[in-house]
Order: sequence, then C-alpha cells, then structure tokens
Amino acid sequence: MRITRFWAAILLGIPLIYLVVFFVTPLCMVLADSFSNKAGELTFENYATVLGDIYYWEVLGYTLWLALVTCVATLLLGYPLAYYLTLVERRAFVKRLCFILILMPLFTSSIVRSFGWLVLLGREGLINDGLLMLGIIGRPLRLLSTQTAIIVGMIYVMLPFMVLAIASVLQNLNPSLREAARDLGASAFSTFLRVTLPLSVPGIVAGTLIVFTLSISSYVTPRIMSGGRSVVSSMLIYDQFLLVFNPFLGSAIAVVLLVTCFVLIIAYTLILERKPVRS
Amino acid sequence: MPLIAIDRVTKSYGSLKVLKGVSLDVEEGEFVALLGPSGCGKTTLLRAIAGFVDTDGGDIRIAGRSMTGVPPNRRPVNMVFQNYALFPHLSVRDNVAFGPRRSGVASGEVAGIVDGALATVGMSAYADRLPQQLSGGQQQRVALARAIANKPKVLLLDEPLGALDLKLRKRMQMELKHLQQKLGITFLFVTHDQEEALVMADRIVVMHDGAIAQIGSGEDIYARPQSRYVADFIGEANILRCAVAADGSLRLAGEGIDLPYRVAPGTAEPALLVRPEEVRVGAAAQGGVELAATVMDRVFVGNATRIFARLGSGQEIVIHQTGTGEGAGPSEGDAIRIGWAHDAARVLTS
Amino acid sequence: MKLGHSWLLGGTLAASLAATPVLAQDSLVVAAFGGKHGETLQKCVIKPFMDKTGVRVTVDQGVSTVTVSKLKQQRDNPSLDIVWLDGEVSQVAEADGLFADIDPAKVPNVANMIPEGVYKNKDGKITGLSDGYYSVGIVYNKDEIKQAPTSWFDLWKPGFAGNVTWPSMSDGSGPAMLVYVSELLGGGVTNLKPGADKLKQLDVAAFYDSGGNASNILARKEATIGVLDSGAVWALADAHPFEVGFVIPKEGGLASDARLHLIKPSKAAYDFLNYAMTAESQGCIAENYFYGPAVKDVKLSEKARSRLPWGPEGSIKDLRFSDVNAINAHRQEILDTWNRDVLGRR
Amino acid sequence: MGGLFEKLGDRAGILALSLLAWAVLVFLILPLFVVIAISFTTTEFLAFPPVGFTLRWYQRFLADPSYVDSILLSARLAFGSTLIGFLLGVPAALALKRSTMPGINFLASLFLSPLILPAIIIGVGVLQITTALDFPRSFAAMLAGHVVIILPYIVRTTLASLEGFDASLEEAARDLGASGLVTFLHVTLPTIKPGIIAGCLFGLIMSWIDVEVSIFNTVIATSPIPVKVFNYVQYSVDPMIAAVSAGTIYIAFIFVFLLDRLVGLEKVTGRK
Repeated sequence: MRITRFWAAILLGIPLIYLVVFFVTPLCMVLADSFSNKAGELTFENYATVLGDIYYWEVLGYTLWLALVTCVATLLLGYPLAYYLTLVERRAFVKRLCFILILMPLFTSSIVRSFGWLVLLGREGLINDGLLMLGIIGRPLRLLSTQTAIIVGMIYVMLPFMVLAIASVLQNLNPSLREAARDLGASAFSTFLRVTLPLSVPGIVAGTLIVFTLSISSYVTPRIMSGGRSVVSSMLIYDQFLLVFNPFLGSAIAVVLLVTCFVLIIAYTLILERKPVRS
Repeated sequence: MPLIAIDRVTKSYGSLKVLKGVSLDVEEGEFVALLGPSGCGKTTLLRAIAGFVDTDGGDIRIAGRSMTGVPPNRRPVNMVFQNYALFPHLSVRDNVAFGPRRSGVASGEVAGIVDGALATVGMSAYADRLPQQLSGGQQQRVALARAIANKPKVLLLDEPLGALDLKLRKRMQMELKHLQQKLGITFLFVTHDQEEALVMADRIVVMHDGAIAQIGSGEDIYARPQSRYVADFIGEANILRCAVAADGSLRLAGEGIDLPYRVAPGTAEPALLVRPEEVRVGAAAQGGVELAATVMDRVFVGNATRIFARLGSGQEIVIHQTGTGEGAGPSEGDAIRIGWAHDAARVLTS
Repeated sequence: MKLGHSWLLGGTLAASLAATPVLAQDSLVVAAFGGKHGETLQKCVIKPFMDKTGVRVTVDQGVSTVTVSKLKQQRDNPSLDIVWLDGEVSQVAEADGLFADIDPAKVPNVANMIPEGVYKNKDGKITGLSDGYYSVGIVYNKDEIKQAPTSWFDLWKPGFAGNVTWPSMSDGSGPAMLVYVSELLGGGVTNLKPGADKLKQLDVAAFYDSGGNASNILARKEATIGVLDSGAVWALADAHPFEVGFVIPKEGGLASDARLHLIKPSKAAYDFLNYAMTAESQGCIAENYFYGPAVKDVKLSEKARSRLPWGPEGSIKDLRFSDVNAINAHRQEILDTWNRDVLGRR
Repeated sequence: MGGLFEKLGDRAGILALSLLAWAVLVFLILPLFVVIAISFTTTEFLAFPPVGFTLRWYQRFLADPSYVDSILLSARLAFGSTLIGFLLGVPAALALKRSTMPGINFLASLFLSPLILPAIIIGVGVLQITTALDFPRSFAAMLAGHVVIILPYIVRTTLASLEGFDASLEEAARDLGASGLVTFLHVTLPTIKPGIIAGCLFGLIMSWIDVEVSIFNTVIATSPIPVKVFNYVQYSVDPMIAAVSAGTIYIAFIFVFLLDRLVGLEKVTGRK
C-alpha cells in the first residue's frame, strides 16, 4: 500500500523533527565548530591541518583498513555460523541456545569484556597456557596490546551483527530452491556456491555495511585492545575533545571521517547496484 | 439502476495508459468475468473498484454512490486476492472474523457469522488452523469465506483459482458458480482463462489494451465476436484474409472465391472467421465455400482429431473433426477438399 | 528529573540567591572521582559534611577531563557547584575562566593551609584549593624483581623489556611524564624530541589510560614494573596481588594533587570547601588513600606516614611539580608528539 | 559409489561447518564466562582462575544502593529509549518505505547516519542542545541521546522486514473494512513484528551498554551502570567491579531468556 504524501509527512514529521533537534543540530554544530577556532572566527585552519598532514591520512587509512579486515573476518566467521543456525541445526532448543549465545556478548559493555580479554589473551592467560601445555609454543606469546588483539576484539564485538544480518536472509530463503539445485545434480557445495550464496547477498551487504560503519566509529575496543599503542580516527577525535579540549580540530577530523565513510558506502552500494551478482 | 456503474474511467502510470476510458454496468446478482491477457488492465479495473487504485478520470458508482475518494474499507465490496492474502499470524477463524469485527458487528454475533461462512465453503473443521497449515485449495476457500463473511454487495475475485491445479480448479469453478447463485451476491472476477470465464460467468467483459473489446454472454462473444482480437482470444479461430472489391463485396484472398458478404467500401483488411469445428473435410456443402488444401499435420486429441492444413494461398487452417476414430480421415501430405457453410462463417472488419 | 537550578537563567546570581535561599542552602552538586579515591572522598569529606550541616550533597562521579568538558559546554548555566579535579587538568579550566573566585574570608581554614596548596590566578584571586598530594614513581613486582630500581631510566633495562607499563596521554600523568623525560634528557616542554625518542625505545607491555587500568595490568602480571601514582600504588598494595614495591626515583618523583574548585558560590559551597580544608578531613584522606595533606598539623598513623608522597619525614618541598601551565599551553603539541613520534609506526 | 563418496563428503562438510559454528559460539561466550568466574574470587584483585569462592563482592555491590540505582536507571533508560525509538522509528520506516515523496532516499540515509558518527560527538552535541533547551544532564537528556543512537537500528530492521512484506495483506484488511490505523495495528504490525523486535532488541542493547552518550549527560546523582563502571575502573579495578559486571550479564541473560520465551528468538531473524 502506498502512503500518500500527507500521511508520509505526518508519519515522518515527528521522527524527523526529533532527528533534526537531537542529531542534525549537533551535527551542524560540529560542522560549524570545524570551521572555527577558539576565538570563534571563521577559519579553514582545522581542515588545513587535517587534510594537509600525511599523519591524519595514515590514521584514516589505518582506520579504514581495520574496518575492512573486521568486515572480511566477521563475514568469514559469521557466515558459517549463520548458515549452521538457519539451515543445518534443526533442534529448536539448540537454535534458541545459539541465539542466546550470540546475543549475550552484545549486552555486555566493552569495559566488562576487556576484563575477560585480559584473562584470555594475557601472558598468563588461557590461550597462552593452552598453547604452552600443548607444547606449541615454548614461552608465552605477547597477544595483548598487539594488532592481533585489536582485530580479535573488533571481530568479537561485530560478529553478532554480521551473524544476525545474514541469518535473517538465509532464514527466509525458499528451501525448494536449494532442493531444486540438488535435484538438478548440483553437489552440496556447488548448491551453496551457485544458489544459497548469491541469494544471501542482501544479508551480506546489510551485515558488511553495519559492521563497517560501526567499526569506523568504534573507540573503546581499539583503545583497550591496543594497550594504547595504536591510533584510529575516533581516538584522535576523542583526544581532541577530552584531552586537548580542542573540539574545533576534533570536529574537523570527525567531518572528514564522516564524509569518507559516506563516500565509501555510496560507492559500495553503487557498485552492488551496477553489477547484480551472477547466480 | 445498475449496482456497479463504471463511467469512462481512466488511469495512467506515467506515460503508460492502463485504462483508457472504460465504461461498464454490472447489475445486481450478476456473475461477470473480466477476461483478457495480462497487461490488459483488468486487474487495475478490479482494484479501482475495490479502492486500491486511484483513478485519474471518470467515476465508479456502487449502488448509486460515487466511490471517488472513498477508502477501500468504506466500500461495500470485498475481494478475494490472487494469493489469498490470508493473515499468516491469525487462525482461520480470526481471518474470517476480521471483517465482521471491523464493521462493528456485536461480538456475540461474530462467531455465528464466521461459522456460517466457514460452513458455506466447507471449512468448518479447520477453524483453528493457521493459514500455512492449509493446502492451496483450503486457503482459497478460507479467502472466500473471509470475503463473504462481510456480506458485501459485490465480491471481487482476482484470478481466484489461478494457483490451483487443473482438477481442483474445475471443481472450484462449479462450486463458485453455485455459491454465487446461493448467496445472490454480485461476483466480478478477473481471469485470463477463457474457459473459466465461459464456465462461470453470466456475462464476459473482454478487455484489450486498457479498453473493453466486447461485452456479452459466453455464447455471444464466441459466436459473434466483434473484432479479430476477440475472435482470436476466445476459442480457436481460423482468421482468413479477404480482399475487398470497390463495391464492398468480398472474396477470399489468394483463393479466388467470392463470398456472399458485403462490407462498407474502403474497409481496411477485412477477414473471415471460421471456427475449426465448422470446417468440414470432403464433400462440398450446399451454399458454402469449398477449397483445396494440403494436410500438414494431424493430432488425435481423444474425442476429436485436429487437422492442420495449408490452403493454396499459403494461409493455414485448423480443422476440428469430431466423431472420427483413430487412424480414420486424411493423413499427412494428403490433398483434400474442405469447406464450410456460409452462415457458419463471420466477417470481421476490425 | 528537573534540575533545581534552572532558575539561574535570566536572573543575576545575587537576585536568584535571594529569591531561592532554601535551595541554595540545602543542596550542593559536587563532581568527584570514581573508584577507591571517590569512596575515600565520600567517607572523609562528603558524608561527615552532610552529617554536620544537613546540606544534601549529590555527587557527580566522573573523570576530570569529562568534568571539564561538561563545565565548558555548560559555561553559562553549570549544573555543578563544586568540582574535584586532577591538578593537571584543572589548569585548563582555570585558564578558560570556568572557576569562581574563592573568597578566603568565607573559608577560614585557608589560613591553616600550606601556602603551596592555595592556588591563585594572575590577579591574586584564589581559584583552587589542594585536597591532597601524590607522587608518581616506579611501581614494581617484588616477587619478580629482587633489586629495587633507582632511576626512571631503569625501565629501559633489557631485563624489563616487554614488561613495562607507562601512562598514555589519556591518563592524568601521561603528558607530564613525557615532558619530564624530555627535561631529564636536556629537552623540555618546547623540545619534546629527546623524550619522544627515548620513549619510542621503551618496550612496554601496554600503555595505560587510567590508574585502574594500570593496577589491573600489574595484578594480571602483564607488566612487572611501571610508572604509577602513589594513590593507585597503595590501593594496589592493599589488594595483595603480589608484593608491591614503590620507589621515588633518584631524579625525583613527579608530584601533583587533587584540587577543589568553586563553580557556583553559595554559603553551602563555602562551608563545604571549609570543611574539606580541615585537618580532620584531609587526615582521613591521608589515612585511607595516602595523599599528603595540604593542611598543616595533621596527625597521622605510622602506616599513613610511611606512605606519604614526601616520605615519613619530608614535606611538600621535597616534591617535584611540573609546570602545569606550560604543559597546558602545549597540550596539542604534546599529544601530537605522543601520537606521531612515540606511537607512530611502532 | 560416487554417490556414496559424495554423501560422505556432504556429511563431513556439515560436521566441519557445525564444529566451526560452535567454535565461534565458544569464542563469543568465553570472555563473559571469564568475567563471571572472576567475580567469585576471594582475592582482592582480579584473579583467574578464581581463588576460592565467595559471594562477598556481590554482597558489597548489592549493599551499595548506588549500584542498584544505577542498574534501575539503566533499565529505565533502555526501555524508555526503546519505546520512544519504536514510536518514532517504526512510523518513519513505514513512511520511508512506502512513500514516493521526493528526497525520500536522502531522508532514509539521514535516519541511518547516527551510526557513523563517533558516539562522543552525539554525547557532547546532546549536552549542548539540552542545555540550550534547558533540560541538561537530566534523565530526559540522556533519553534523548539514547534515542538518537538506537533509532538507526530500529529504522533499519523495520525497513528490512517491510522489504519482504506482502502488500496484499494490507489491501485485504482495508478491503474487509479496516481503517488505515486498524490495518497497521492488526495486520502490518504483527507481520513485521520480528523485524521490529529485532530492532528494539538492538536498541535495548545499545542503550544498555552505552558509555559515550551518557557520560556527558548523566543525571547528577546517578549514572547508568556502564558509566558507573567506567568511572570506577578509571581509578581502581577489583573483583567487586567484576561482580557488578557479572550482574549486568545475568540481567541480560534473564532478559534474553524471557524474550525467547515470549516471542521466540529464532523469529527475530526471520520474517515469517
């Protein structure tokens, strides 16, 4: 059913007013701040700093790289789990248990989880103890405060989003399509490759988009997991706001991050729209 | 006063004209079929009556009241949807009760109405099931029960039997016809299946390209199609090219046979319609047409044999020969004489 | 839900005070620290003050940087009456004019304070009062490290490689430590390169963002040695995860303090400040969180005396303070140096 | 023969898939398990494996009314912001999906964009705005901020469930005499319910664990529990904070369990 413009205006009006007051206005303030200095004058110096300095580009590049790695890794780990959950596991109670297990980590704040990571990845943590016991390593590896730790932490936080996005599409796939493929002589694997996978592309797109977006703006996880040794864009923003008390430069970094993210997302959706995936 | 009066209704989607000024009256108690191929505008017309499509021009009146601007829920019509549109989260009973509850029927009476409607379609035993637990035919009946529970003045059916298998469809056709007679409600239904229209409807509205091509009883439009389009769409038709002389007299193109009909001089491309079952093989008939033809192919279809033949002019003709057993009659490659009575053929000028 | 101070809008301070004396008298909103330090302030200042005066004090817990951010955002209509801030951060707010001047006549106990504990702006007005000193030194795990370190530069010894923890810029002492190391190597706040180059070579287990973070890293034995302030060190020592050692290096510990600032003057607020400057209150803090009092003539137990930042027999004169004003003037450069030269391409 | 091998291959594939899936599930739950274990240690610091067994950290945290208050505040915030998010987000999603208004795509991306902005900026922005509107640092201000960060989740999942929505269901309801509102409440809403539940669930989660937005807008006396924990661990870390954290895990588990009982979690990902 189409909605008339009148009703669309009514239905959208209040949420829109809300968003304008509590989101767009702060956003505009950020934009205004990014063009001013402490004296309140109009200036481009913040952008000159951010755009003219290779350092900020490196940090932005690292942030995007991290988000990309997180996307790919959560996809590789999340897809099998989503597939198992929706198409392999038939017992209802096991399914429920799985869903609870997937949702639980989301309910726990990153600070709480960080205690767990310290115990798991630490020098005397479970992973090192296990590897030592198995004789795989001779002395404890440094896992915490490394690149690996950041990625593990990011995967951990983002995985549930990816799993749920993919599962919601797989769940609604018509099972007869897979049966038809098997019937036509496709092996289980080629059925997956030629039928299930292409049809689940919308879930993959939704999952990667949300994971990418959340990764780019995430702050606590990279901060905690890197042991203060790596810098991502959101940390620069936080530092400007909270350590240097220079929201002007912080705003400019935020605007650059926001614009980059928007451009990438638009490019991503355009590429997907242009090239429908072959099935 | 007709129950439904459709007056010069137009509708376009962008530059595409879907309804080009359609006018149609439907009387109370009638069973009318809107027949046509997909894209002819029949479903749009039905949805315009139901109120799901806002028309661009013209007017639809139901029981004398203009429906322009009246939302679907305030129209005295109900619809059976092509895919039934049963609410998946509601039981059969609640699906059927949906309408009566909305129209403010006292809650005590709803149960009675629901039971009655389910009984009418023979689904009383399934009242507590969910739609997905029913077969296609059962869902179809529930959709029907849901629509009639609201006691509409007009029941609109959008390809109601389209999703059913052939056998079930045949049975439901008869059931629907009987149901319509029993309830006395006006049925307006959309189909692309001419047989279905012929079996069920009192009157058939043939639609073509956003306009009505012909309205009439099944017999009418079969025997007396007013256009090449209708002739071709309803039943099987041999449509033979004719040449028109200056005085308006016709002769069969390429065959050199004069025909005892006349058309207005200057008529463009008139044609002669001969139904396959009217064509005889063999001896010439008195006061008819007789031609030479070559048999291209023959197919045995149980109660009859179909012969595909080619005339001297190169035009093809289908012959429906009843009462001939297997192996009888001409075979492929035979040169035969065929013919038909003059009054069995019909001239088409449009 | 509705805050009791929205009446401030539109009226002058005095007029509002006159109009709503009851509100002003009866409740205070105070920003304080969290964790053990916060619990100590609750026990030694807030609760006894409430018991004595009947004024209701509501605590707004938070880290100093966030508190300053809130003050900046709500400059014209602050929700806070009094704030506790880390010495490193409070100068930023002072320079920004976020504090109200403290009238010494209304805080008689100022007379009983050591002069260093009374902070004045360039016009000679009092803008802050010290509520206890601490010193940043070297904490180490005595179970693992038998020989006590003596110098800051001992942290670079190969034996400690990968086992050191050091404050990041998010921790209060981070910027000052970077400047301090630079100074020790011949640089300074305007020449951070020597410090940055040195710190880049420091093989840390992790940089910590807060005292709590550092305690946890040490307790889990991720690091066996590191730089930490005395308050957090003694709290850790009392949790006994291992035998905790603490030394003030021979170059000198880096000291700082917790400070109280007035945002919205009122009688209750002055009374609160006055109570916080009693020997009773600061003594309690020294006994519980081992911060050195800024008030004269505080009687302390043996244990508390041995844990004072200036040692059992010393005084404030033995502490080395960094030039907070200079550091704050160069916060951006310090952060940039840290991010680019210390962390960059590690 | 070939068929048999293929069948064995399929079996092996499914087994491998199941093992991988469970490995990932264990990975997801392990850190939480660790936090719970730590909360029972008798030591004064975080020890794993825990030394001995004690409930005293729980006693200490439950005896401090400020923690209970914080949890209650967080719960009120989470449910309140989710309710508002629902009331704003679902109609908005409906209009975004169904309207042909010009610029509707731009509006759709506007509704999803708070996800990209680092939350601290929203936190500071909400403080500025609410100060201007004269309700700074109040429950309402936090609520306002939380709604901003959870709205994208609700709008997104509702949009997704409308994607597969069979429009003839609504037409059928209208046809049977239901007004637009009744149709929405009795047909549209129940059908897209799983999507909405999923969105609201994400909303609840994001509000329940938020630090960045709350920290600038906390009510003076009480902070939401994640902010309280954040402020505590800045200064000291002890098993009590593990007990508090474990407490939030238990609450989340009870909530997820109840939700599963009430609506069936497997439906959350399905549209049917």
